[in-house]
Parts: sequence; C-alpha cells; structure tokens
Amino acid sequence: MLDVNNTTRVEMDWSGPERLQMNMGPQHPSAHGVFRAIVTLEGETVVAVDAVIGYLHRCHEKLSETLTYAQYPSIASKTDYVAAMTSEFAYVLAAEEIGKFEVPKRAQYLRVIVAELQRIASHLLWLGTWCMDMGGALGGGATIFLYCIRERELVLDLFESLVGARLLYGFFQVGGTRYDIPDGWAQACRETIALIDSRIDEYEEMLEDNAFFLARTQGVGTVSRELAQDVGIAGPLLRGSGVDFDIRKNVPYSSYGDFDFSVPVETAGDCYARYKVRMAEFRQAIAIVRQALDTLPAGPISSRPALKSVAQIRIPKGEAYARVEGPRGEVGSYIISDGSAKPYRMKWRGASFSNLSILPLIIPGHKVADVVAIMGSVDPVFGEVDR
Amino acid sequence: MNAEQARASLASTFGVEVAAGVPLVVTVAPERWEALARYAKDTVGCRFFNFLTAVDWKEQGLEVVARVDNLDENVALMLKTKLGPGVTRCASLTPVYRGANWMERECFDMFGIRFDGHPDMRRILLEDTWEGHPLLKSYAVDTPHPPYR
Amino acid sequence: MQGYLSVVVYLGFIIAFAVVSLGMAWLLSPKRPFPSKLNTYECGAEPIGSAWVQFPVGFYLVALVFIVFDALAVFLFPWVLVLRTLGVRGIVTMVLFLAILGLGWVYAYRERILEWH
Amino acid sequence: MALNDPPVPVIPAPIWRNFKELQEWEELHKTRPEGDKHSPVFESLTEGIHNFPGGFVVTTAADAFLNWARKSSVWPVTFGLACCAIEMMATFCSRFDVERLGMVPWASPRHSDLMIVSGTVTIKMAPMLLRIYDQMPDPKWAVSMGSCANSGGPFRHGYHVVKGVDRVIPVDVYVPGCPPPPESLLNGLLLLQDQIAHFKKTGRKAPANEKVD
Repeated sequence: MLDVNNTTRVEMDWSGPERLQMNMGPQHPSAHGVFRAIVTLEGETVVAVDAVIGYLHRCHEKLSETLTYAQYPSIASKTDYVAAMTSEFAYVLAAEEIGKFEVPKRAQYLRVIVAELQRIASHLLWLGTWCMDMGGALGGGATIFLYCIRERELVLDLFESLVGARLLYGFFQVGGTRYDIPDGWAQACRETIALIDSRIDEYEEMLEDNAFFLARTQGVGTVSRELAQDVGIAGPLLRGSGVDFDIRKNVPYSSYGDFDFSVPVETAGDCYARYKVRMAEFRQAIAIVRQALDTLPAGPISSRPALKSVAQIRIPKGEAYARVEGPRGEVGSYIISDGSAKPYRMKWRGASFSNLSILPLIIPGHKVADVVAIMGSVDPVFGEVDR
Repeated sequence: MNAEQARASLASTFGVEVAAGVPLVVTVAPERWEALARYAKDTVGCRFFNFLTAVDWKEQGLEVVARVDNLDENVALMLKTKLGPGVTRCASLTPVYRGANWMERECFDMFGIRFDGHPDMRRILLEDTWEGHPLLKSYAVDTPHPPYR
Repeated sequence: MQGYLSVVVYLGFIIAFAVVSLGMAWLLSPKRPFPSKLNTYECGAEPIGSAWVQFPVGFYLVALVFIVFDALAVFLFPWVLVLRTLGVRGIVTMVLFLAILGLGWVYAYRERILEWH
Repeated sequence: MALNDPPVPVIPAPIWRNFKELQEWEELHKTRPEGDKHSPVFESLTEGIHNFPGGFVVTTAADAFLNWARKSSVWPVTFGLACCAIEMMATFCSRFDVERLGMVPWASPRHSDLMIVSGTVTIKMAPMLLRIYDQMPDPKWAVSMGSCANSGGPFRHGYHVVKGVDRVIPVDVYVPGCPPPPESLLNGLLLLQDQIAHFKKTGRKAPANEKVD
C-alpha cells in the first residue's frame, strides 16, 4: 500500500491532528465507471490522491493479438464505449495505413459524419453526468442529465437506423464502412442536429448564469499549459489550457480538410474553460455534419466490399500509428503487423488514460467537493483507461 | 525546429540514421535513452508526451517505444530502444516527462520492465499479487487465475 | 390544561407511527447478519484506517453556530401562529429576541468562523 | 367575530362529479355488477373479495401481499461497470423510465434490493462486487446484464476477466445482449418482478456467498 505520508508532493503546512484516508471507491455515483481514488484528507482539503485503476482491464491488447483485422473493430468499439465510432476509426485507420488500402471518398465522408455525430452524443453524456455529479448545486440533481440523455436518444436513434445498434457498432471495416445511409436518413439527421443546436443554447442559458455552477467550476482544477503537454493530456483538456492543437486540423485524416470549422481554444485551463471548449465543439460538430451531408459524394462505400471470410484481410509487414480526435482527446492505435491476418502487437493510446493521470497532480489542495467537479470535467471513460 | 532540421540534428548528435516520414523513427541504445528524450524535449521542442509502450520481440528481447510530438511545428518523434535479450531494466523518463509515470507503470505491469528512477514502481492495471506479465508472448491469453477460473 | 389533550393524542400518533412501521419492518424482514454485511460500506473497497480521527475544530464551530440559529427557528414557529393574538407587543419581543441572536451571528461573521480556510 | 378568533377557512365543497376518472369508474361499476376484479395482477394477488357494506374487503396470503409490495418497489443499486452501464443509464432515464416500475436507482447498497451487474466483471473487481452484494440488506436480487456479465462475453478468453458474474454472486435474471438495448433490460426487470412475486420464503433465501459454479 502506498504510504502516502512520505510521497505527498503538495505538503500543506498543517499543524492539525491526523489525516483521514478515505476511499472514493469503485462503486461511487460520480466515479464515471470503476475508478478508485484513495483520498487523504485534512478536514475538507484533499492532500494526496492515489488513483487505483485496472478494475475494467479487459485485456484488449492481448486479445487484439488473437483477433484478425476483420474481427477486432467491433471489439475496439468497447475501449471508449461512450464514443464507439471514434475508437473503431483509429484501429481501422492504422490497418489501412500499413496496408495502403485506398478508402473511397464516400466512405471517408460517412466516417466523418458518424464520428462527429458520435462526438455530439458523447459530449451530451459528459454534460449530463457532470451536471448530475455537481447535482445539488444546479438545482435538482438530475435536471440537465435527463435533458441531455433525451437529446442523446435522438442521436442514438440515428445510429440505430444506420447501423442497427445503439451504443457499440461494427460500422467501420478495413477499407471503408460496412453500411450505407438509408434514404431519408440524411433528412432525419439534419432535423436532429438542428433540434440539438437549439437545445444546446438552452443548456448554456441554464448553466452560465447559474451562480453555483460558476462558483464550482471557475478556478477549479486548473492545468497549466506546460503541465498539460508534459503529461500528454489531449482534446478538450489540452485546448482548455491554451494549446491550439486539434488532430482534425493539424494532421487532417479521412478528408477532414474539405470542411471548414474552427477549433475552440480557452486559456484559463480550469473546469469552466473545458466546459466552454466542449460547448463550442458541439456547434463545430453540427457544422461539420451539415457540410458533410450537403457534399456527400456518390460511389462505393468500401474498397474491399467482398469481405466474406474473417481472415481475408492480410496486411503486409510494417507498423503504423494512426491518431483520431475523439471526444476525449487523441485516440490512437499503434499496430505492428507481421504479414499474417492478425497484428503482432497493438498498442491502444487511450485519451482518458493520460487525461486521468493528471488527476493526482492537480487535485491536492482542492476541497472534496471539487474532486467530483474536476473528475467530471476530465470526463474519463474506463474502457479506455484500463483497456 | 521543423521536421528536416530535427532529422538532421538527431542524426548528427546521436549518430543514427533517421528515415524520413511522418513519425521520425529514432532508435538508440538503452543507455542513451534518457539523453535522447531530454534532447527531444529541449532542442527539438517535443513537449507533448504522447505515449510510451513496449514490444516483446520474443528472442531479440524487449523494445521500449515512446512517441513525443512538437504540437506547434507538427514534428512527431518515435523514440525506440531495444533492451536486448533477457534484459528487463530501462532508464525511466519520469524526470523528463511527468506523463511517463503511469505509462511506465503499465509497461512494468504488462512486460516486467523495471524503470530505474521511477518514483513509484508498482503494478497499475493488475492487482499487486498478480504473478506473470501478460503481454509477453510467452504468456498465454487465457492463463487461469485461481479463484475465478 | 384541557387544550393539551389533543397534543398528547397527536404525540401518541407520532410515536405509534414510528413504532409500528419500524416494528413491522423488523418483524417481517429476513435477518441474516454476517461479518462482511455488517462491515462499514466504503464504496466497495476495504475501509482504510479508522474514522475516529481528530477532526479540525472548524466543523465543531459550524455545529455551534447551527445550534444557535436552530433554537431561533424553534421559537419562530409557534410565534407566527399566535402573532395575530399577540398584536404589536409580540412583534416587539420577537425583534428584541432576533437582535440578541443577531449578535451571535455578527460575532461568527467577524471571527470568520463560517469561511473555510 | 372578535378580532382575535382565528378565521374559519371556507373550503368549497368537493366537486367530485366532474372528475373524468371518477365518472368512468361509475360507468364501469354499473356495467360489472358481479364484482370488482379489475386486473389480472389484482386477481393474482387476491384470494377472496368479500362484499362489505360500503365497499369490499380483500383477503390474501401474507406472502402474496408482501411480495406485491416488494415487487413494486425494487430499488437497484447504481453499479455500472462498463458499456452496459451507459445503456442502464439510458434505461433509467426518461425515455425508457424504470421509475414507473417502482425502481429508484440508488447509490448506496444499504438502501437497495437489486444489483444490476452491467459490464465486465474483472478479477480485480470481483471482491469489490461481492462486498457490495453482501452489504445489501435481504431480500436481495441480482440481474446480470449483458453478455460480459452473463458469461465473460467478447472478453471471455481474457486472462483478467471472470467468466460470468454467477461465479461471484447468485444471479436471478440474465439479460442477453452486448449491450442489451433498454427494451430488453426492461423485459429482464419485468421477468424479475414475476420472479419476486413467487418469492415463497419470507425468511431464508439462498445464502449469498454459496458459489454457483
């Protein structure tokens, strides 16, 4: 057991009595999954956090060495199960990069539409659970949670009519996508995102002039620009700390270059900055989906349509690291292939793993209530943390 | 420092041939591992620590791979070092990048590589009582674990 | 004294309600105590250390200030019900009472007990 | 009326007549003279309905009555592990609302009667799961949601995955799917309610840590 007393980095000058060590354990309403933080308290102030993870370690990387390139994408969607589309995206991109498979234009556009819809759905869940964690402060615990899940259901209906599944899809395959959008889907999609656009303004009005919300998020859990890069956090956390880096803009993949969208950046680096970045990302995602739907080219949806047997995709020897801008940050898949139908080694770069590793560095010094707010703003998903 | 300059300076200072390409792959001997990381962070300007992992090449032993990025000039460096057969010790990058803390603990958990200079070298994903390191090629996928087999 | 019979009956109902509901629950619920069940619940993990730690004094002070204003509230309720009969005299006495307790609040505010440092 | 005697509240007489439901109930009452059996649940619950001046008296077995109460307010502990937890949250929310079944998702095991194991049970998580299940008061039930909890699911061959949650705790209802859509979870919960309705022994239930292998 880590003896916390001698390894605490932030030493508060505390002349008071002993410290209370407490479990914010695996089963905790605001744990966002199975995360155990052994919190050392002095009264209300947190002195040290020892994060214990691994409660959802499902041997993804070892299993990926036993599953072929056609089998693994649907398992890949179980790493970041809140944004299943972007998880599969990374694996498939890496396999295509090694095998130099050409992905038809329509498939690239479909992938962009689906990834941005997934970002909207994932951010809705983030906003809902975060506001529920800070529940009492926002007047009624589950108000915003129920609203956000109501909107998220609309997006899940779109996915259900497109892929047939609500949460985990096998939509991506090496060389393109597995399904094409049914007719009438595009129109339904436009209506849904228009509705969500108006609802997002509602939520902003509800939150941004709520004194409790501002008091609990501004100045809480600040991450400096240097610390952000040093620990390797990504996505909204990085852009919340002032680093203007978005993989869709800096390293465009899957024809993201054809769409114009702006990358929201805040400099404060606290929970409120991350909140502003994600709310702006809602609107950018809606804009991208609209543009992609308008300019969706015709054509095939996969360059390897006749995928009959499972082990049909053989990838030549080589290695590649493909990165995708997931809702939580950079999701990457580093594949080393040895020419057979299964990868030799597959490393999954989960955005939440690095994002979570910053908690023990920024939480000491905050109150116990702030721990919940900070963890909500980091928005970890434990399929991606524990892999 | 953009990609070409980085490639040239890395090749000159470390005397290794760096192939062109999006991630500049730099392979060095294990003892120069921390020096390479410090060089990447200070001179090449790769302050963003992407990830660190290891690969088990069966007989040729383990290889530690780290990826760092310079976000402003879009320079990506893939730092590699082969530990040689049977060697399970490696220099730790935590003094250079604080993000390496958890990544190295995971490498120890999965491959058994002990990183010297790491403040808190214990398993991160599996329980501390777990025996064996799962991601080694010698470890079968569904090795039974007593109570819940 | 005659008016207090209804209060006694009401008190009887209160106690009866508590006793009956808890009694039925205790009577009908299956009881299977075993150590792991009676252990303290700490989010599913083994509780670390003991909770009997010396707490900082701040918590105690907040409790004291609460008692002061809780006593204040206890007197407010009956006072409001009979305010009409008391007339102006009732209001004056209550304002005096509030002023005295306000002193306690001013002291707490000046000593910055309520701000958590 | 002196100044100081309290005002007499004037409450208008209840105008029951024009409440829609009450009117419907009256027509119903006229057309079914022989008795007041309204729904199959009511029938399954009651043994005898005896007419009593001014209404009727229902006699039933204690078990049936208690189980009816237990069945209609099973509180699940929010115990989300993995992807199925997100679907469980969707089921708890307003579209597939479980609260109309009387289920209030509760955070602490001390106040809940049902544990929905939603997600993959790993070997590191199993003792925690067992401790939470133990700390739930009796009578308690367990629903295994998703193929990971049923049998290890897609991660069955992983070294760190328990091959199904029934190796840790006794399970009452298995909900298939990966993840099971909210409709099938609701179906599982309804099956559980039927199972609770036949919960014979008010006292003993299979002891929790008897491993079913």
